[in-house]
Amino acid sequence: MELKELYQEIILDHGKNPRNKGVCSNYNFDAQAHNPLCGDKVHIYLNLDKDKKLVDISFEGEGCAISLASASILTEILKGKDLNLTKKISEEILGMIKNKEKITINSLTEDQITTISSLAGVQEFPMRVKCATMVWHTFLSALNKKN
Amino acid sequence: MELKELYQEIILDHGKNPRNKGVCSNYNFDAQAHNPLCGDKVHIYLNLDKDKKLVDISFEGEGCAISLASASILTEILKGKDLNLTKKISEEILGMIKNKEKITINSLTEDQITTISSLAGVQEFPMRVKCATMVWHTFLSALNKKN
Amino acid sequence: MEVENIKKEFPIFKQKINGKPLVYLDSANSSQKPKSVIDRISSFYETEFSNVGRSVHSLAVKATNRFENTRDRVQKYLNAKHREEIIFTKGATEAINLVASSFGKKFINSGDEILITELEHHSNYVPWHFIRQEKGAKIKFAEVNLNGEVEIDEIKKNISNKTKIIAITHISNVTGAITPIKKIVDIAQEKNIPVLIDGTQGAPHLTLDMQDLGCDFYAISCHKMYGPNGLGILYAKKKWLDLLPPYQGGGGMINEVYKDSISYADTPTKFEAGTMQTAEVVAFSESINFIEKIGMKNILSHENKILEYGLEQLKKKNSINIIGEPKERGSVLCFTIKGIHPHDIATILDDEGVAVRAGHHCCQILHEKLGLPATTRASIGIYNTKEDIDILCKAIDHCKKVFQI
Amino acid sequence: MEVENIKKEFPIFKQKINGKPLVYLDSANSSQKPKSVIDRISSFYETEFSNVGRSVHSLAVKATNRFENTRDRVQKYLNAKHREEIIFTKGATEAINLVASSFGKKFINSGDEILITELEHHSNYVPWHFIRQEKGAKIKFAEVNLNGEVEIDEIKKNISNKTKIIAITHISNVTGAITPIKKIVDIAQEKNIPVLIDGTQGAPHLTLDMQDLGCDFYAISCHKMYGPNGLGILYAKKKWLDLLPPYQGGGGMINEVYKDSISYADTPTKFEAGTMQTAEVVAFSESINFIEKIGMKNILSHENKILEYGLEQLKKKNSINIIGEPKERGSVLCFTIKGIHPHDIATILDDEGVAVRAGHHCCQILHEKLGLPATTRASIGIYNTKEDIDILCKAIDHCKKVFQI
Ligand SMILES: Cc1ncc(COP(=O)(O)O)c(C=O)c1O
Ligand SMILES: Cc1ncc(COP(=O)(O)O)c(C=O)c1O
Repeated sequence: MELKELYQEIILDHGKNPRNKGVCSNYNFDAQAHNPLCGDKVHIYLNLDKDKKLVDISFEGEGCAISLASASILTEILKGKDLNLTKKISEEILGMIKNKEKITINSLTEDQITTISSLAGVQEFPMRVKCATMVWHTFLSALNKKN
Repeated sequence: MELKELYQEIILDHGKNPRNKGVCSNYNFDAQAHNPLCGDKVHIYLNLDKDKKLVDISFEGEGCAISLASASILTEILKGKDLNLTKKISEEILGMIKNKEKITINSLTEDQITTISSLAGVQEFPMRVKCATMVWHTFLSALNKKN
Repeated sequence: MEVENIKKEFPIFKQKINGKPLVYLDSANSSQKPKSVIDRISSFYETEFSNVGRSVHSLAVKATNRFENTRDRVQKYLNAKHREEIIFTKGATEAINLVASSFGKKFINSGDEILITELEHHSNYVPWHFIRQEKGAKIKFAEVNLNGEVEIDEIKKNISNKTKIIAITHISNVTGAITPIKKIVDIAQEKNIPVLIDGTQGAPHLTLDMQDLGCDFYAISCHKMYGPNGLGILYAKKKWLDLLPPYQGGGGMINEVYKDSISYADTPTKFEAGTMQTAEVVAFSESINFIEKIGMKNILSHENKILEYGLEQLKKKNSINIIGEPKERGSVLCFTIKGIHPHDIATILDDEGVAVRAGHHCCQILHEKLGLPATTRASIGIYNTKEDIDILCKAIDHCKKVFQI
Repeated sequence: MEVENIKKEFPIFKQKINGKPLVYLDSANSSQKPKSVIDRISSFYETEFSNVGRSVHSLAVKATNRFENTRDRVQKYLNAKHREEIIFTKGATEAINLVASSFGKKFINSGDEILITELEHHSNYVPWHFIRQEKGAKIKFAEVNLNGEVEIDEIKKNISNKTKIIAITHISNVTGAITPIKKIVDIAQEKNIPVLIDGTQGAPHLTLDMQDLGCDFYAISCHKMYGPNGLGILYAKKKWLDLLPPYQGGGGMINEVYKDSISYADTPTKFEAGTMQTAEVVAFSESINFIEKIGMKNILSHENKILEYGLEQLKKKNSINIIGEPKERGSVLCFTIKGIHPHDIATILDDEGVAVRAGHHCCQILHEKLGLPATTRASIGIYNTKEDIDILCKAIDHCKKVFQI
């Protein structure tokens, strides 16, 4: 287990200065989740326009550095993308975190891939996996509510 | 543990041919007990006259050789005795079975002492102690009901 | 692993009982434990112990994984559809109490009927009695026939449109009768009645497949399956676990807790309040390993061989009355000897090193029906041999000698 | 036995955690087990195992004696008046559920009040919540003061003539506050209100004397007392046990069983349905031996020394906020570090071999009150040393380095 892998610079930065925190105006979908074991909470807000584009996204939440960073990274990566693409990205990232699968989507920039990969550090910390995954599941469930 | 001590001739005899079995006529006190672990049951009937003499005693019951023999011996030993003496005898016999105490009462015949002593065989068989003691407790509780 | 040498796996058989080798014929009461299971408890405490599911440190992570892995093992072993269908309890008794309480509170009302049988162990009657009292419900008893079995028609006859649940044993711990679960489940499903199986005697002696059996609830005691004491399993269909209210309240089973309201975790956590018997759960994986290494089929055919031989030998003795003559019998053999009380038999057998059980075996209703206050029971486990039966028979002869019969 | 060398008695300390010696500061969650306790479980299974209280053969007799001897040991240890006042349960959680259910069913009605406190662990709140829902009762929460204690006046204030029971923790597992039980019992007895003490944290760290404390119920988890998991104890005054209906139904707890009625055994058997966790009960005698060999007084003075040292060292760090400042504190030390979430702290400490717990410690009500979703808890056991505290402090410095604070 490598602590440095878990608390990479990117994670610490997103954890301390989370992007898109708050309730975005004009959100039309939202979902929340709670981990009773540790008390982590997240509430995610989406603005999906009629062309199924995610024009805005934000989150509110309480939690550890990993969970805040994961939420912040999610909003940063998905904002402005098409619905289908955001789903695919979310699923691939969950696959990466849980099953060490590779990211295959090629519409992401190298910077974005680096950012995403920083979340893979939890793989060796089983009790922390949920910290990283919860917000992605919450995002997907917000989309499901839509349908 | 000596099986021969447990199943002495006297015990086997009383177990097979229990004395004073049935409901004695004109009984004025009775009490019953039940051991839920093994299903043994005993019901004891007393006729105590106004001079506090136990003019008649009998029992009904189901159970192992030890419990039947103990009941049979009880009726045989106590019948015709004074209330106070029957109490003393019962308590001494319980002391003998449970705590290996000596019988000190001197109004018993040698034969009676031999008979009583045969009940001491359960001492080395802790799971069987209750078989031997239950009827004596039941007798004492019948007397208590009286008061 | 060879069945013939299996006694070697069980340290208890190094013991002498009253100077004689131990002949253990009390497995229906509790089975002995193989060394691998005993050692797993020690090694867990010595090198991996921590509380489960609560802390994030390394020991806790390891312990939690071991604990949850056992749930996966049990799921596979029972062929349950979901891992969430496996709840760890203190024993089969607690498992049945859980269902009677949670199901009873929600689904049983005044005048409703609970259908059980005359074969049931007190553990599959008393919890329903509580609900009878609380809710003003009724308990119907399907009767046993002369062979000591409950027939399908007897079940059918007792079902009414008020029947809310059927609770029945898989194998009787007295007559040994094996209940035709699948047929009962078929009948019940037609009428939308859930079925609880008391699998306490079934689980150690039958191949189990929950999806094939189709029952809604199945209760198991691990200590009769070569596993640790103080551990049981409740299998329940997920739809029920999602619907039922929690049974015990405490740490771990909650979602959010406020002063005026509480929401609960999802199953299985919802039903596992407080600190669990971690070491026992972890070690139960070794019991499954043990059973799978031999193979349930081999266990069954070995046990049946011993059982048949036992029946044959006991039937030869004309003073002996064997209780029940079911078409299908699972590994128990109850009998009486004319003129000797079962307790006296048990004591004299013990003097010969033979451990059996005497009494009503927590089946007073059945014993009442049989007109017997008590019986003597020899029950078979994987470690028993034909020689054990021979020693039993000789010891029975000794009983008769002591009692001069 | 010397306290200084006590780590040697605990095999777990041979483990390295992430290459570093294990510093176990999670005893309030579950304590580690001394070798004598672990070995007793094995030796029981290997040489003495049989089911308890049911068969009459030699193994069963021995096992039953060992089991019941532990009850005697516990009676003496707690200075209970009668051996029948000791009930073995799955844990403190089950013990409290038993009381809430059996007492609640019989004595709590619509509009009645149950008085608990904001300090309570979910195990001493959720079971009462069940009764609140079932009976339409009310739960009142005595509030904590700024030091994290519940004051006597706060208890007095909340008692009304509808109060049916007071349920309160002996030591808070978050603020460490020791509750003045005797005073509370005095007040309650004046009004004839029974008092249940959640002794889960009290039992491992205080000298216990039930007759002196005077409480009606006291719940214990053996796994926090250097004992096996899956075992707890309910002490209850005999008058209550005689009055209360049974909790679980099954084998062993009955007197007579008929199709239309059932009568129950006397206490303690009435409350011990089904096969018990025999090996754990037997091994718990060794836990008592262990504690008595050291002496509770010596345990206390050692633990207090470590606790004081820990407080002193942590207070020196100005980024650290210690939760609660009770006048009397028992062996737990909860803290937060500004800018680092407790879960991150726990993970980084673990990397240094230090096992602590992070979260709400099953006390959501209290954490809500404190305005903190989670805290980090270091808790002390007999095996901890000043060196452990030094390593904890260094590891905390490491946290700050990782988080660049
Ligand atoms: C104060 C308190 N009460 C109750 C409990 C519950 O104990 P258990 O989980 O052993 O049943 C705990 C431990 O988690 C506790 O600390
Ligand atoms: C048929 C049956 N049901 C239930 C039980 C109760 O199991 P336990 O005591 O392990 O909870 C037993 C065993 O005693 C049994 O034989």
